[in-house]
Amino acid sequence: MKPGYILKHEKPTRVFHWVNLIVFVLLLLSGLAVFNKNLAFLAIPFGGLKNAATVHKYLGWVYFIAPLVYIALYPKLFVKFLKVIGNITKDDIAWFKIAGGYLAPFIKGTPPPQDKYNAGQKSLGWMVIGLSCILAATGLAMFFYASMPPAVVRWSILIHAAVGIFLGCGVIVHAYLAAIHPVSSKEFYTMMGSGYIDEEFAKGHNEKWYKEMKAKSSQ
Amino acid sequence: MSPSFGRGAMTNSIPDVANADVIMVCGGNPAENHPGVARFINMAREKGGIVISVDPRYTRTSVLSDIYAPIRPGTDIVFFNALVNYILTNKKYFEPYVKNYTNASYLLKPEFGFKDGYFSGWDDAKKKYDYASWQYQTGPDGAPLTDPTLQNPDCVFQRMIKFYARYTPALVEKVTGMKQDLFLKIAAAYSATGVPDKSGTLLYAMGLTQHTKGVQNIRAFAIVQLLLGNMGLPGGGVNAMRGEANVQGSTDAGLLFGNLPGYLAAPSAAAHPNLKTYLEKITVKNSFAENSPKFAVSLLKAWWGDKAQPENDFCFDYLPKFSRPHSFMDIFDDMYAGKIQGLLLWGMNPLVSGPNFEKTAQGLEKLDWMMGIDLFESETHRFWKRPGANPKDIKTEVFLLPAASMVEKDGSATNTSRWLQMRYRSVDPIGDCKEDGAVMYMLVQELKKLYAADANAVYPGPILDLTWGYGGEHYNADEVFKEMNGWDVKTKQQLPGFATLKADGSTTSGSWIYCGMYPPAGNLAKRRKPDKQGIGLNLEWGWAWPMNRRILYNRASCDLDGKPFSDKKYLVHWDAAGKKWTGIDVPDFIGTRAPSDPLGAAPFIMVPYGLGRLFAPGGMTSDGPFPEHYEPMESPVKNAMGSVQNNPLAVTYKSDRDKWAKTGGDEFPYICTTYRVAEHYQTGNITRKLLTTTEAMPETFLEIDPELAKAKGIKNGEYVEVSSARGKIKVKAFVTPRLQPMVIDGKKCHVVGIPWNYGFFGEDPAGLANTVTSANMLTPQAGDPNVRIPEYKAFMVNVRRA
Amino acid sequence: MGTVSRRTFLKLMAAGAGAATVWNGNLAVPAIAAPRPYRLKDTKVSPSVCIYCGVGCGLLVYAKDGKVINVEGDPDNPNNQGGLCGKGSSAYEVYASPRRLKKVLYRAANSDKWEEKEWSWAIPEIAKRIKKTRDASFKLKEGAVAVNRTEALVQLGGASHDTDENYLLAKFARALGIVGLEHQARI
Amino acid sequence: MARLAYLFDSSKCVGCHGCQIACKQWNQEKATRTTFNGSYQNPPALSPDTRTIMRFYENFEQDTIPQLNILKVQCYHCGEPACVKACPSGALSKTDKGITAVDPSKCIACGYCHSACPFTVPAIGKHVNKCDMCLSRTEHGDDKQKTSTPACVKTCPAGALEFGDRDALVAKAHKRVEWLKSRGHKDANLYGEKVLGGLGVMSVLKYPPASYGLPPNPTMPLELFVWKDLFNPMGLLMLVGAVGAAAGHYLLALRQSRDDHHHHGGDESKGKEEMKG
Repeated sequence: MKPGYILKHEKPTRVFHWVNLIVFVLLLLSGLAVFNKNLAFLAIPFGGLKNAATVHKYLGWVYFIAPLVYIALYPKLFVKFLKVIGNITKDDIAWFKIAGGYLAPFIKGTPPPQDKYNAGQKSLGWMVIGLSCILAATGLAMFFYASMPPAVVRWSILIHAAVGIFLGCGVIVHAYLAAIHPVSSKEFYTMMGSGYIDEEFAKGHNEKWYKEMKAKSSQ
Repeated sequence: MSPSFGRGAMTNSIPDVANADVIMVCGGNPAENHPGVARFINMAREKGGIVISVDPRYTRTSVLSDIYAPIRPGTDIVFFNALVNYILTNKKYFEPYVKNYTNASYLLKPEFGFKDGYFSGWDDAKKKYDYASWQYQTGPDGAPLTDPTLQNPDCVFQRMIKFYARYTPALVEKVTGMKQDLFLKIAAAYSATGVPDKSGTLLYAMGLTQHTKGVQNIRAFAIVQLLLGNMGLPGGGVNAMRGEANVQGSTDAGLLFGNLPGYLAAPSAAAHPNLKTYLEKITVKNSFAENSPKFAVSLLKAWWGDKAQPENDFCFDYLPKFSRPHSFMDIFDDMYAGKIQGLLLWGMNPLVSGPNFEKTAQGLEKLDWMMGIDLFESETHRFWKRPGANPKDIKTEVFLLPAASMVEKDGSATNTSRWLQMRYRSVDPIGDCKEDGAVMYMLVQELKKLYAADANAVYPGPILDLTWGYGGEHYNADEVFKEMNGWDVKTKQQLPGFATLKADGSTTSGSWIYCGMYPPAGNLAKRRKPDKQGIGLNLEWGWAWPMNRRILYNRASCDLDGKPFSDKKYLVHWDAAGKKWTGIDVPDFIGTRAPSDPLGAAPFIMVPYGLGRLFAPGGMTSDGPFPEHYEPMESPVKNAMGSVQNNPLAVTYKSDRDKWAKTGGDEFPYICTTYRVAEHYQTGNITRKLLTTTEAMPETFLEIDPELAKAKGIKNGEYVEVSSARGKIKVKAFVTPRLQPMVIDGKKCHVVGIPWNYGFFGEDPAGLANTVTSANMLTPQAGDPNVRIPEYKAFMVNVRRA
Repeated sequence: MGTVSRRTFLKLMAAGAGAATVWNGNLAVPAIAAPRPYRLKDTKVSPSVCIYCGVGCGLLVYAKDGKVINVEGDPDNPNNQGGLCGKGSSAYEVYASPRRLKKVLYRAANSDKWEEKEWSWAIPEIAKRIKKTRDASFKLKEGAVAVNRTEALVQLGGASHDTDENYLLAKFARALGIVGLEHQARI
Repeated sequence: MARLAYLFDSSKCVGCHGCQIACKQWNQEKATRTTFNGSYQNPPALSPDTRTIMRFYENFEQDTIPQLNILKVQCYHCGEPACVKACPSGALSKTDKGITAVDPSKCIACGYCHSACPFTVPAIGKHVNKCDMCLSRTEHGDDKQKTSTPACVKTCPAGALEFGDRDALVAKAHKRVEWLKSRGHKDANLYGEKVLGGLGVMSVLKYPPASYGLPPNPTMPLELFVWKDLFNPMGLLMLVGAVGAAAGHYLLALRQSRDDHHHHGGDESKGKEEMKG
């Protein structure tokens, strides 16, 4: 353990996040390529639209099954995660009111202390869970289109695309904040790398959680 | 048909169906079994024609019909006879035609009569008719006496009125299950063709013939056609649709025990001990058949060439003479009795197509050897491997030879309307396949060698002296056609037609009816000029026997003076200036015989005195000069016509495998009929080996009406067990409203139907491989007394959930 | 950003913009898209007649390099005017079916299998059996009448052969003294 | 170029399966394994190996006369084809003669066309398969041997199929409907004259379309418009918006962080470098 650092994400979580990330990005790219002719160029890295579509179809299954595997193998971690994102407090609402401070100088204010995940991340968590379920359901309908009522499939296509794009936008923002944003991308390595985070940063961004952890370790 | 008109072949042609004003489809299902006809049915309808479909099942042909009427299998005679009665009582017949072109005016012997289900002359002890009373009264010259006014109570016409009076519309409903009003609708529609400018045709196939009274079924309708004057007209005729590509050609060639090529009688020991009696017997005075000796001698000359000389009766003794019938069923009865050792099987699958499957199979086990040649291995070829058989116990040796297909050889097929059309060799046969002609050549050469080498060979003459060349192993069909047509022995010139044949041995002709197809100008079957404007006669497309005549008896389309009855139905006319018959068809008549000549107004030239036979004299149809209804051998009801239940002369067999259901019995209460489906051909030996056709109709089924299905708790697509007195099979049920229960004589009867295209060896669905699903597990060996065709179309079964 | 880093991604975006032109060119709707080439170019066409029912529908057989590649209806033939039913449409498959018999097969007495043989073996063997059966059962006379027949040897079939072959079948059988001679017209 | 079409006349059809088998034959498609399923209809549905089938409907008419309604089913070559609209890859297209053509090499097997089609016609295996009116024949065939007509039309032994200029066929079809009415088929109708921009395969029916399993009034599905005409551009905008917003914000945040002289600035750039690796 590096001094001054604190473990934020366990290894399984990190691996799962990686898997999910890769799969989602591939799904998003291939999905977008199929979605709109103007985005067809996105299929080039896949070697063409046909491959993109094939990748999308079968990777969709990975996207569908991977969380289930994670949940099945590490139910405790998952429950913990749910508890954290399920714990919506006044601070979270306050955080949202000032958009986490990210929209300064347009919306000014100091973000209130946050949990392990800030309010934005919490809401993204819910978004990912909820919308992924919709994506999975509609995706399954599309996968088994031949044995589904065509109208169900048609609506599924529509919903799948809408939800996919919406989630895609969410993930783009998330990725931006986590990986590109000059400040918050500090956390990037936590999830994508060793799992440890600078105590200072944690104190600043996830104050509540930091305190909790400190309390635990001092027991 | 032959007893009515003189020839047995389809009178008109397939394209000619389009010229009909009313088309009666009864005992046939052209849409499924001859789909090519559907185009012409549609064309006829578009021109205003009416289509009547009479069938126990609402078939895919019925889809094209204007009137559909269900009928109980095996009761067609009642329907047709009632039609005759309707025509007679309502005077719908075409009077000049009936008077002049039929034997309506002939006087019958007063002792001829009909009583209690039997015609006069029945000998109950011998179970035979004495035909002496089935004759005309004749004058001193042997010609029949006539009453042109048709009033004499002994004339055929008056006798008919009396005989047919029993066949009322009420009887139709009682026996056939066809509602009276429906019958009257049909009768009105069909009899409307009894005018000069309208014609009606009958399209039929095995639905009429495969009965113990098959010939009488056809007779019954032929009589309708004669009364309405529908013979010899475009869009008329009695049209037997042949089920196989060349069943016409093979019948023409005499591949039946009683025939030589060209429908010359095969000699029998009793009737034809020598050439002289043979020639006498085949000569029919006052008809074109008085030329038969010329045809017979030319045939012998063609077969045994220079060896056939007047001194040795042209090798007449080389022809085998039979002493008893050897029809299909007789052969298999003999085989089952162990009387047959060798079988030569050319492209046929009798195990599936013959009645009483198990009897056939066990008959095959008793052979010493069998030679088969075919495109595909059939059920018959592998009968020793059939489900339930142990090959180790079966001694029969089997040789199976691979045949060339229709694209791998030259040759010709004669279609149902007597047209010869050529096939050409497109590619060489695949694998080791060979043309049948080449195989025969090799066999004949080998046999000649064997017989020449063996001093003790029995009667080697017919084989050693047989002429056989035909290009040898490089089989040349044209050589065969040349021989069938014939040539002048001296000049070796091909003959222009059968009128030039001689009885003195100076001409040859292997098959006189084909004489004229290969004149010096070449093979006329090769012609390919379709007739796009006319009425579809197509005189320059291929060649039709006889002498390229497309519509038989077309002289009958003209009045006594040789003027067409109607310009709308014009075919030929007498050209008084040119002193010859001429027209758009080749006249089926003696070309220069003027209408005023004796027999100049006798259109049915193969019949003595040339008149169509409403009454078939002298036991020519052994079971009656008029058609009388008898119940099928197996029936749910007693014969409503009288005490005689079945055709008294029906052919039956007596082996331990010939078992019968009791009339009206509970054990087998449902009427069953067999048929074919559009997707499979006959026994399916070809189509069940092909993937596309099998995909479209993968397995057999039993068609059953919804009411019976409900009563038995049978759901569509479920397995049922169908059983008859002969056997049982498990097949899927096809519950369909296209079949409906019918009320027969106050009793509700259910008809079920099963296609017979299936066996046990093909591209069957998984789980069905090696399961016998042949409808002929159920069918009886019973036959018509005249032509010994089996009764496939009406027998009794039971059905239960399997 | 996982497998594709931001910069690579941006690069790809730029490349994609260029490629998109080409790509869109591919996407443009073609006037005609013939997915399968026309197979009958440079084929030898010969007429034939369908082997199924008695209507006598004309066939056109298309062959290339010694192989039949297609069979369809003959539009000139008055009987079918180019049409063919379900069975007739399978004519090509009759020629090409892998189930076609290609070799002479022989099943010995009491054997449970076929053996492949040559014609040069089969023809003499069959001829020997014909002769044996015929000679053993041949009847010269019945009473005073020369009947010259065998009832122990029968011949069946013919309706699926050519007319010329039918004639030969009749001639062949009668010359052997066969009286049990039948074909499909009877059933 | 005038629009090509073909006309199916159910009152002439006898359901012999000729068209179905000829289609397989010409297009060299595999025959599948089937079993009897309570009808003459087999294979039971269109599939990647089957472009056309005959459908059989058995009904009663006035309780006594059974009905056997036969319909040839294949791509109807709509004037306004939903499948082409739905197809994301350009595998489906409309030719200038009005034929809905297929380019299997472009197909991505997404199945959108299958569900978009009002008749659920296109079937997808490795790629989409459906009737293309035998383009290879109609484009290159020999008129004399009629290899320039689609295989099914040529083979129909009953003359129930006709191929040619659509306007001429419509006129012909109306005559047939009149004729059927004169024969007592009150409900005779021509199916597909106007719907969906006019079908390229029209059917003369003896009974109402529903007796043949046909939707009486097929339309382009509304969802397809929402998806293709509304959501497709909107979604694109949203995405571009999201990416743009992120980029904009980045610039903004960058300036802000510079202004703030945030002490984590250096680490941040280091992190980014690592990420790239």
